[in-house]
Amino acid sequence: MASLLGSNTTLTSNPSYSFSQAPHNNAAAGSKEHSFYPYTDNGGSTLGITGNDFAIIAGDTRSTSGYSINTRYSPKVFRIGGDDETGEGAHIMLSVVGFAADGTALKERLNAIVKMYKYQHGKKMSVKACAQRLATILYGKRFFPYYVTAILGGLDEDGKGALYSYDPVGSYEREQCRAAGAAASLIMPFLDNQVNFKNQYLPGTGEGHDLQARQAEPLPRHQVEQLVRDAFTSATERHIEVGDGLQILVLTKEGVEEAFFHLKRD
Amino acid sequence: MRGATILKASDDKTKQLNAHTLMAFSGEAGDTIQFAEYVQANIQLYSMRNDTDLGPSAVASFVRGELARSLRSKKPYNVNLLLGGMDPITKEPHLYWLDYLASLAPLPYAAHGYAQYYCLSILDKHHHPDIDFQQGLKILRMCTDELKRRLPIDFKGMLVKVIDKDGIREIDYDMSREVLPA
Amino acid sequence: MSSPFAINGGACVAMVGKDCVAIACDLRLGLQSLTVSNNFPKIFSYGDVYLGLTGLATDVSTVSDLFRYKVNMYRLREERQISPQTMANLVSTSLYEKRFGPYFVSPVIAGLNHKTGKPFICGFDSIGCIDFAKDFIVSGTAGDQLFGTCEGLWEPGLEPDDLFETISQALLNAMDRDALSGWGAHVYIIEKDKVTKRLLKGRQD
Amino acid sequence: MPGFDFSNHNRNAALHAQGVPLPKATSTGTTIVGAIFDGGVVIAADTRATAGPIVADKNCEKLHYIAPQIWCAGAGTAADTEFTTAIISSNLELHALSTGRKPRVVTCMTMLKQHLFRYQGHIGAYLVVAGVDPTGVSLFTVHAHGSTDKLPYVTMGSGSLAAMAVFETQWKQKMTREEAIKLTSDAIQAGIFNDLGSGSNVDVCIITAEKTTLMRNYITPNQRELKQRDYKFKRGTTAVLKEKVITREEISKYVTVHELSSDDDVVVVEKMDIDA
Amino acid sequence: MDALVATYSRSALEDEGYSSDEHQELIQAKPSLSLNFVLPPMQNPSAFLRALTDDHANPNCPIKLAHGTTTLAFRFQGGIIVATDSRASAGDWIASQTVKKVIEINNCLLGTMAGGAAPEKDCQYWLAYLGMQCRLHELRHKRRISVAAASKILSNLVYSYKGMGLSMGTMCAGVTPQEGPALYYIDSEGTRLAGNLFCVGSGQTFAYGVLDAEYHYNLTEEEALELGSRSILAATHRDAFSGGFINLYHVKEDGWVKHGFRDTNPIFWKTKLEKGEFSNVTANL
Amino acid sequence: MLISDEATNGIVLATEKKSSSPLIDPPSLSKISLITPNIGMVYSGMGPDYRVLVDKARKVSHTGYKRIYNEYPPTRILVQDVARVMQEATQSGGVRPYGVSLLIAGWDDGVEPETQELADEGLETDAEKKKASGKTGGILKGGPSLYQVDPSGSYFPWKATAIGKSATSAKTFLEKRYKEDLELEDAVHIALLTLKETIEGEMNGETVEIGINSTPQELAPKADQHDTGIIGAPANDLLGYEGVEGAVGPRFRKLSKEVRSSRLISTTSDKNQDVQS
Repeated sequence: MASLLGSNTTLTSNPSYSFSQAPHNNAAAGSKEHSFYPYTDNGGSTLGITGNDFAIIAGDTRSTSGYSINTRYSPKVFRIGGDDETGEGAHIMLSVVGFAADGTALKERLNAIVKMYKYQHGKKMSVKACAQRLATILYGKRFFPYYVTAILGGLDEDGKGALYSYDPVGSYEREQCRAAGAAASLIMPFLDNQVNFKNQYLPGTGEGHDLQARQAEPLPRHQVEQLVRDAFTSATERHIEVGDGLQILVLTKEGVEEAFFHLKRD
Repeated sequence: MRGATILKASDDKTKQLNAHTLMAFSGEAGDTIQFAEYVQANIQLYSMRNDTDLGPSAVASFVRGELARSLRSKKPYNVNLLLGGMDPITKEPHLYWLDYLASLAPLPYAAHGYAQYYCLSILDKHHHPDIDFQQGLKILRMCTDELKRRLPIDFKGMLVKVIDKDGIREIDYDMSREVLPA
Repeated sequence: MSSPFAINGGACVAMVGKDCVAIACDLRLGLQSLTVSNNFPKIFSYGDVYLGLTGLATDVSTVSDLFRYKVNMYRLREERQISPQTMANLVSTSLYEKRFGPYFVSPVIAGLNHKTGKPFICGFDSIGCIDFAKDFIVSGTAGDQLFGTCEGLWEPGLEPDDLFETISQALLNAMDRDALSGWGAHVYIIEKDKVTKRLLKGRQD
Repeated sequence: MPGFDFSNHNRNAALHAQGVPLPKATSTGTTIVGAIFDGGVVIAADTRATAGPIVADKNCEKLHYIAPQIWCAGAGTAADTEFTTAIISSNLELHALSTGRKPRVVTCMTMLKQHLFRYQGHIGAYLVVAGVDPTGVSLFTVHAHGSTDKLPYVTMGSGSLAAMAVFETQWKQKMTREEAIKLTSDAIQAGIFNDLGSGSNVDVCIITAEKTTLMRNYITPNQRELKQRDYKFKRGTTAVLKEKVITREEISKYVTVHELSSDDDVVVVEKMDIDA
Repeated sequence: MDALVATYSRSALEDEGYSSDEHQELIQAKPSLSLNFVLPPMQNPSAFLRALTDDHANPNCPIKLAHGTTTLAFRFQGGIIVATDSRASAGDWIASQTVKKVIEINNCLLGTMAGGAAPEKDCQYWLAYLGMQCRLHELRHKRRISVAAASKILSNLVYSYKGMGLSMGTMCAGVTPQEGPALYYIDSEGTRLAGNLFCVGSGQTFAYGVLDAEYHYNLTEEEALELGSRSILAATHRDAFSGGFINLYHVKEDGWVKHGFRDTNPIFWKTKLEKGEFSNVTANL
Repeated sequence: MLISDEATNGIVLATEKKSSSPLIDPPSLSKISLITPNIGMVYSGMGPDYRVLVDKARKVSHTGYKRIYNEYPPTRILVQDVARVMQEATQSGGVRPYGVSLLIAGWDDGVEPETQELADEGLETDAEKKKASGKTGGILKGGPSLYQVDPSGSYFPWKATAIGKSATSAKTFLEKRYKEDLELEDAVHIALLTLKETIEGEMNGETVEIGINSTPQELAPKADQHDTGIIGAPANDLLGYEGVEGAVGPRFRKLSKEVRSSRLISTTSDKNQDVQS
């Protein structure tokens, strides 16, 4: 819905139900006008789920452009705030999906900021502060956005898993689970159902309207890892841009553990 | 409307199709009246030939079919319709909503154009299946008040027709009361 | 202006179970963001073959009427019910006839073969290319979401009651992630000797 | 096909002019190949059908029957390949019955190109035609605009480059049947793994003077692994508001009768005057 | 010659790394919400942005930003009711059902977010910025800022970005001793209106329908909360791009009170079954 | 003169090929034609009219059915279509009616579950079992069916019939011989006997034509039966390809000259036994 706010297009564009009322589409011409088009969609998908004392962020490792595979191993999930190049000692995880170059730039920038924070303050940046900071970075490019969807994971002050999801201009929200990227629309409803038990009722608690909804509860780590793997194998089946490898980062108070699984390569 | 001039303030945008069926129309000038008269003629022809009236659901099906057919012609009719009627056999009231693409939906209450956006929520709240005529009028008043309040249009009048088991009749409807936004 | 497939919204899914099939649809009829009707089922029965149609609502009605005519003519001429396989070919050729002016619908068929009792489902694009599947078929504005839920939840050999839960959960959760479909759902479980039709409680936003 | 019905075309053109995008048909970003060997010809295809970035069909059939010893591999708009080959197959069958002879591959190829040329590329069928007839072994490609090629080994579709890379490095003259099957299925696998539009399994069809052998799902390198979890729900998990059971007898009824309530006021039946 | 050497013997990496601004950003502990935005290197940045992100004008735009909302706020004798839905949709895709569209600027002032493309972040960011300005005002002047002044600051700010592609429609609600309950509507076009009752977003008309019919200034607190909630429910039912949870606030002179973030689904069925409303939703098979 | 009779597992079409001159090349004469893989047709009357009808029948089986349903028409549907063509010629301006009577023999797959029949009938004796497994014809149950179509466009289903010059006597002969539970082999036999009763001149492989149509098990085609002409078991080796799920060969085929000759010999030798029994 285009702007509803007082502009002269309000009345024609909002309750528009007739073809003749539709705003004429000059966007195609508009994009031709600017031969400058600095973005590529590199496909792939990421997801994050939190539990009582852990956060998981996972991503496939395929990088595509058009119908081609650029590489079968290009990680989309990163450790933020690690002590060295390997990311050892990191206490925050970031996944970026969309335009890989923007993603890498964003990750580098956030990593530098989190490290500088530690050097200056002598303590690790909290995930809450980091989340806010990432939003500001993204919004700083409000008029020339980073073409990425980011998910940030960590452990909050109480040691509980914390997950923040972002849109390209930095709007963010703390959530239980989130899928992003090409196959987000495939994975997200599955997670709604299996993590938050959406649309599930408790059998035997009544008939029709009397049934009681099944309440969501934090899942154990083992089960979440299984869900992540099944979510990705499902997405690989149906989305051409997802596949090759699955990289899973699990953050607990002990640190980040990484696991890698093969996905179908077709 | 021609440009920004009101040509007539009391134009009847409904057509009686048979004893118990009424059709209201909006859309492109010309198309509306041409299509409505075409439908009216055919429904009346049916009544004359068969000495019985088509029920509302049959009428709705026919109108939808004709509109869908015209949609595939060179110059389709651009008409939105509401079709109300009493079934002559079961004596149940029926209301059908039809847009210019010939999407047909039976509904308990309906509107077209901007009115949908303002009135449907009022109807959702205040309509019940078993309301009587006076309660119905009261809800209608809420709707027209809201349109007067929120639409940047000065209503010159409102035509209200009632379909019941006795047939179709027009009732007086006062639109002179001023309504202002809160 | 959005695609004609997304003007009115809607979703449909069919699944294979053990000696049974299921087909389900949402109930919304919208005009872009506006919900006009909450009672616009998109599944039509032709004897014991079930056809789900999503897409432009006017074409959903037109095409369902067209096949009602064609199938009734078939039944009168051949004095037998049309089998799901034959129906699939009829739908395919009828859609392809309009190759250069297609109906904006994506049909889904579900039924049991009369002779063998074997489950049969298939889907089509708007110009009649058949997608024969052994597991599930999805269509509509929530198609992507349905692919995700079905691929995740479906498993082979589900009994009718289990199939009902699986198809319902797949549809409800997919619809809840699509703005243009939802507002309740119909589910048909088709078995050898009976068909069970259920109305699901779904979100009304 | 007696002809296309253009009755919706005006409407859709009008919608399109007002900014409505045209519908996307299921298209086969595809890899199809063919190669002649000593004594016959092999064609092969992958089995993925896509709609945009989504896999619409994981195991579709892209090898189409034309005549017992003429087969076609199709890429492009899936419905077009399906129906174009079906119509030519039908015409060729009538032709064969009428002449009492086996149909020839060139006849088939000519009918295809004339059909496609007539529609000026609007029928998006890209085909590999292969067969054996009394004149010998033939292999052709037919493009959507009606152009054709006659070559000893061919590839088409979005994965054609990947497949051709295999042919150009490994093809040789006078291959045996087994060598040809291996080569074509390797070429398809190159497409499956390197082209996102192609995937799943390898279908192969071998045509010799004696007979045709279709090997559906000859290689299945992309079987899904078992899921980690079982997703069966407890019965009663879904909230049902109403339920109705329809029996088989009711289904087969042509007419359903709705009883009106017996209230006398409701139904007004006019009394018929009967002459005494 | 030296000049030539100087020209061509520059370190290859001289332009690499962080600019001074960026360096500043890195070492600053917590950067202030700045007004420095990166612009694409071109003549007409806003058209570029529109082609990229406005899915209404260009359904195939690569970056789909969230939009679609119903928010409302109205004044009554007991203060101000602020209510919103919680859905964020990008195209037909429902990106989230749990967005908090009421922004707590400080403990007395609330803002809401709605608008075209990416209203969430535009509102989140600018209302956060406003919060900062309000706090500065308090520190400078030793008293709370009036709602009128706060809304004017916001209005002036977004007006300076007019035409750049910002997209927001927000309401500022607060109760101050000098103003009483004060409600302002501000949008990115530069409009700023004071009023009794506003609904903003794609579902605004539906909310207006229910609200107008029963609104009057002398509502009791209970009635007012119910009316606010019911108006959002009406909009979520009819508008595809509104839904999720009803976020309800009551602003009083001593600050705002939160009245829940409640799922519409049970509320809808309760309303239907107990009051017989929504008769269009039937159980017919 | 041609004969046809229905067996529990097939149908036989048999006809006499008369050549007006010994100079004619016999194989070029053909009265029995394949319309679809499961339907065969034979005529009595004017040859040129028949060939037009064969073309039209083949064409309408594709345009009116196969191109819509992707399967061949059931026998009755094809018969109706052919009958319509013939009827239209009786009342169209500028054309004359077709001067042929046709026998159309076909085999339908049927749509009803196979198990049901078995359950319905008590299977006590072998004979009854055979009868139960044998299809009785028609669209629903499937099996063989035989129709006669007249120039007027009217058509009749038969268990066994004959048309042409000596049709009356042939039918009388068939009435005596026909039994409900005939096997295809017996049917071929009876058809030839009937033909023999009425034929003038020598009867050999060159002068008779036979078509069969039958169920799979009973009369699996042998390699030497290629190019024969009866409706029988699906000749999967005539399909020309393998590996397609559900594909079966044509059921209708013409018996080759050699096979026809061998049958004739057996007919002559069996004749006495048959008469005795």
